[in-house]
Amino acid sequence: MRNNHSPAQPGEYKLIELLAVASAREIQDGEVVFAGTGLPMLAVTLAQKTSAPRASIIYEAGSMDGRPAHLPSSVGDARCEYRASVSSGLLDVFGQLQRGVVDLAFLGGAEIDKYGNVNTTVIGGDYYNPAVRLTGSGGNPDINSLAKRTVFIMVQEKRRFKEQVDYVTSPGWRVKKWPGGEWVTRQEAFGSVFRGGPVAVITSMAVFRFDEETGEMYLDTVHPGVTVEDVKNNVGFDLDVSRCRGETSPPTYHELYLLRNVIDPEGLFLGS
Amino acid sequence: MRNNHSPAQPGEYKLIELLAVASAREIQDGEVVFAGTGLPMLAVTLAQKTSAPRASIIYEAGSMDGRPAHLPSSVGDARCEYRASVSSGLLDVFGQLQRGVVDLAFLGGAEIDKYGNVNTTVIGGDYYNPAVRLTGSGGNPDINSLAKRTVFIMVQEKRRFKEQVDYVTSPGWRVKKWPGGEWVTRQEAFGSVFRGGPVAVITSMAVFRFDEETGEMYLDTVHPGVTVEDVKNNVGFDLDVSRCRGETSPPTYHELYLLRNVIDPEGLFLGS
Amino acid sequence: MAKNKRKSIKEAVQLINDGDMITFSGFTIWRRPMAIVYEMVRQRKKNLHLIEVNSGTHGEILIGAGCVKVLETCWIGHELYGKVGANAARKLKSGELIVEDYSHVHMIMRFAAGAMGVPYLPTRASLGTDILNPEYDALGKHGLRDGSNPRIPRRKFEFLTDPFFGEQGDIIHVPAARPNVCIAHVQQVGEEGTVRVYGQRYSDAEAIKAADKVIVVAEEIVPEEVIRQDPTANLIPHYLVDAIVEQPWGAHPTGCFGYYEVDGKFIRDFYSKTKTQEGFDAWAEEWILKVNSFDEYLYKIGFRRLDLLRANSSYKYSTRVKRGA
Amino acid sequence: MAKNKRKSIKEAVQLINDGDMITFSGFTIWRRPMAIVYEMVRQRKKNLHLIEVNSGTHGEILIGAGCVKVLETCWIGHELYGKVGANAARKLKSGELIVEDYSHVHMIMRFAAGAMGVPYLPTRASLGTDILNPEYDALGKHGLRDGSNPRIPRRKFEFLTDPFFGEQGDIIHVPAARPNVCIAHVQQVGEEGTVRVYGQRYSDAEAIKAADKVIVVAEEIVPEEVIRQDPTANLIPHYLVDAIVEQPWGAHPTGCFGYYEVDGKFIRDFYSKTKTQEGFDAWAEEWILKVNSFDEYLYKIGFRRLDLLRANSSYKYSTRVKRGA
Repeated sequence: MRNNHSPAQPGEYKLIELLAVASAREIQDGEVVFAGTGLPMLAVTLAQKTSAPRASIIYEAGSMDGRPAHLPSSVGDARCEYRASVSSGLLDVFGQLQRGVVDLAFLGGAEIDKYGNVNTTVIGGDYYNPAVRLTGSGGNPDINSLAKRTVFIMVQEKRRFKEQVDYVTSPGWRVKKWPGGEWVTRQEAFGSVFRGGPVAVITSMAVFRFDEETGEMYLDTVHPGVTVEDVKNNVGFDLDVSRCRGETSPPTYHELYLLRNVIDPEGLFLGS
Repeated sequence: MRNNHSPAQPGEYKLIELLAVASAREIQDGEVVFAGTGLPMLAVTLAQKTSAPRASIIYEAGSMDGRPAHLPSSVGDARCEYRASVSSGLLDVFGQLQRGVVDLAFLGGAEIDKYGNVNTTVIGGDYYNPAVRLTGSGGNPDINSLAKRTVFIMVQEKRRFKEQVDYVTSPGWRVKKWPGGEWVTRQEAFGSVFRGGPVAVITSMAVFRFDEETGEMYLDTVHPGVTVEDVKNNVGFDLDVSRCRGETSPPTYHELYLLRNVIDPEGLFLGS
Repeated sequence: MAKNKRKSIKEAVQLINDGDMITFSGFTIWRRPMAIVYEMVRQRKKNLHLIEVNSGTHGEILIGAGCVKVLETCWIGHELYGKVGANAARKLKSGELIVEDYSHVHMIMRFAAGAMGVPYLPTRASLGTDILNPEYDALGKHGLRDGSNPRIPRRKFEFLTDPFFGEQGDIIHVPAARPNVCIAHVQQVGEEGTVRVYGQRYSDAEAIKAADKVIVVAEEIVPEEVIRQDPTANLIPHYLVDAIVEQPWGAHPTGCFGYYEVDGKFIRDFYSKTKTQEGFDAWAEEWILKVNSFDEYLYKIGFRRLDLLRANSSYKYSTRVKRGA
Repeated sequence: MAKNKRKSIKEAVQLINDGDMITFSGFTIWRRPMAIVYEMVRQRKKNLHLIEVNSGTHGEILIGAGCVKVLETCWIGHELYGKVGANAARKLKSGELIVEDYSHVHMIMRFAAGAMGVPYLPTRASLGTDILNPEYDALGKHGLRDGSNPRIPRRKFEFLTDPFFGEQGDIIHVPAARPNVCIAHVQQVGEEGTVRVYGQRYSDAEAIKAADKVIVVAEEIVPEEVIRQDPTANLIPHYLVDAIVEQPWGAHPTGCFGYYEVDGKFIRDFYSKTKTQEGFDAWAEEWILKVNSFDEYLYKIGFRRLDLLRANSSYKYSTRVKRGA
């Protein structure tokens, strides 16, 4: 029998709603989550209203566990602070992050490689004269370095899923150890302060995870209506699809109701 | 003609009132002063009400430029914060100190040597088994290290004015460079961050200053009623008295009025 | 009692010298000192070295106008209203701008070091990234780490290990940020200079304390005795502030907690029009050079728009402006 | 929503283990968690390692009662009401207590390092002093820097130079403070654990964040939704707090901004009576061991005295208690 908690059917939800729900499911109750603007906000708020009521959210600009009455448009927004536990500043929240308080982080990226190295700095050409200059790192590498788990949310395109990214902005499971530049495992690079790393990449087509031994990305689930072949055609490296568990669970009607009517009724991120 | 601004006569003021006035005269208008409990509070408040209305005071526990309605009994006291510019905490005020914001500091000590090294830690015996264990450093060495000028306020006794103090808690003009322990000038020890050091020692008998070349203490003025010989008898090292300028200026009637009736009417430090 | 620190916007901007290292209050598109930034363009400041935890619309304007030689930051963009810093990207590619990349934690630690008066601070953030790649040391590449400018550190990073707890893995030392000037936009300043910030304080305290000279623009100058009634709510003591300016709406189009919303439409318009230099020049002509003062600018924005942006006094943000796509 | 963190004083003290490294809120004789300290004596905690920016009456009580093996601090005394820490001095001389001297800046930087998750911080404070004398490394002298206790650093200090700005002179690295437990007395805590401190915040934020376990005693537990109406006034987010206890007057005889004054007479009496171990034991018998609870203690202090100490609601301190000599 169909009820509020039944899965919605393809066509009844938007891609972004699926991504929000898939992201929300990464959050365990009671966790401290570090999130940026956009989809992560939808995901955390959704989780707080469903499976993880005791999850707390830290925003980069300085607010801790806000309970926004209206969806913030960025982490610097006054809306982040509404009914927060504490509102202070960058040094406080990044100090807590470095201290090891953060369980899970949601981040984005323009490019990713099979070890989960992410680029948000320069694409093409030379570092000093790139084809495309992006925003730079922001807090992406810091949060990814210091949280226990990281989930990346990205657009799936072949040019974005590369054998090697043009610039490692944010560290994956195999990274370069500077100043020498030799490739080492993330565990080696971080030593005693290794806490974990990327656990999932949620894209417009699929959910990927990382092999615990090799640190290589593999296909976990494909979104409803997407085939494994579609995904392979949109990945620029040799992808392990042998462990694909099937389809990404779609949103339930209740989740869609919350997203559309309670969390983002203005259509700030969901659109109109 | 005698008026409010005439000097009071011996017998008309207490020693502590003389010390408060002598200390207040070290403060220039507009300076940022770091002060501890007791006499320094009297001095700064007096200066603010007379010659240095734009002087600001930082207290170690975290208040900046408070304008107490009642004299604080310690730097942690709520009275320090009354009408302060900012009230925060230790990291803020000591960060400002290290950044170079503080012009002048008032400090105390149990022992001092001729280079202005001060001891507030252990006296007699061994460091690990001392005859007398004192409070430890507090902020004394930090403030003295990082302010541009320091004034020590002390009791004058032969056993306190020593050739060498038992433990250098707070650095004078010749100090040990650790971990080696070789004696060097203060300028050498502090290098690029050298900002100054002890400029005066105000005691129960006299005011002392330091030679700019040798860093050695010399007698500047004796308090009214005290002779140079008295001072020499209460100093445990060979004291240069050749530059003595005469008597320490006594309080004026106006200053005494302020101290007794406006600044410390409860007799917290002045006594009853 | 205190000396008079009040300045006009014009006078305040005259305190900034060509070649200065500059930082700002705020975060991305929030609480940026825009009134000052516009006047800096009008006064044609040159060869500035911007150093910020992150940059935003204000940085894009200064860069587009050719005021900036170096940008040290972790990020430049306009959040929802413009994905990248297109002016910075263009000037980087043309060789007019040097961009030095650090991470967010690196930058906040750099400012904390500057604020605390130490030459560096240690961190563990962003190990394994190309931010640490010695080939990507832009100031070094341009020969600016020779010690001739005392504010530019001789190295971008240093790597150490922990001798205290036997922890494995590198520790990164990041050099202090030591700007000449911090320009801050805040909600309130007392007549003597005591600063109060409402809402998230971003990296304002560190930016202000790290700088040698501090210019504070406030929505309101308030009586010092009133702002001192709750000193725990104040951020910066008066003696650290050199100049104060009263300029309501002075952070527009960026947002100001408790006072007004980000003007996303305005920023999006800036972003879409200034991807080329010609586009920037036309925009600057219209919104900065042909406008003689910030008051004139506000008149051009118009009361209706400003009033829509005005914050609800309980929520601290506007509930009336249309956001969304 | 949050799990219930409320505990009784007895239960809260059971969270502290013998041998733990402990730190506290407050400053000298202000806002110390005395209700917990008394109960720690009653529960006969042993071999504690106190680490604090400065200590005070609370430290003297724990040390006098034989609960403490190591004291790392910059100061111990009772301000106006007792010039030195006589119990610490006595136990140091008898060899029962190890005292490790750092300066005030060293200690606050040690806590800041602990709070920020780095193994050390750099400072320039207290160069040239015997605090840096390697002979005066008490933990080293007692063989405690062998790495077997992961919370005790292997070195007391390290000396470095600045590679960034070419500054001359040593930089001192001080090791992080990494206590097992922070016990804080504050004015208000929300039901979920959000901490609000009124007045000077001393080193509370750093002490709490550096510790693995946090016990907060508050004058009042207040509704979480009320304390969240002004999050900029809050100091510590709820998720960092493990246990909350409501205990009015819980900092007596130390002072609590906005609530009550230091009880100087009580502290002076403690100081004068506890210079010998016999004196301490008699005092502890009277004020701790024969008193079963903090409520009984308050009854013994008496309403008249407490009411005199009560703060004036505008001044935030008592205007009725007689201070002075």
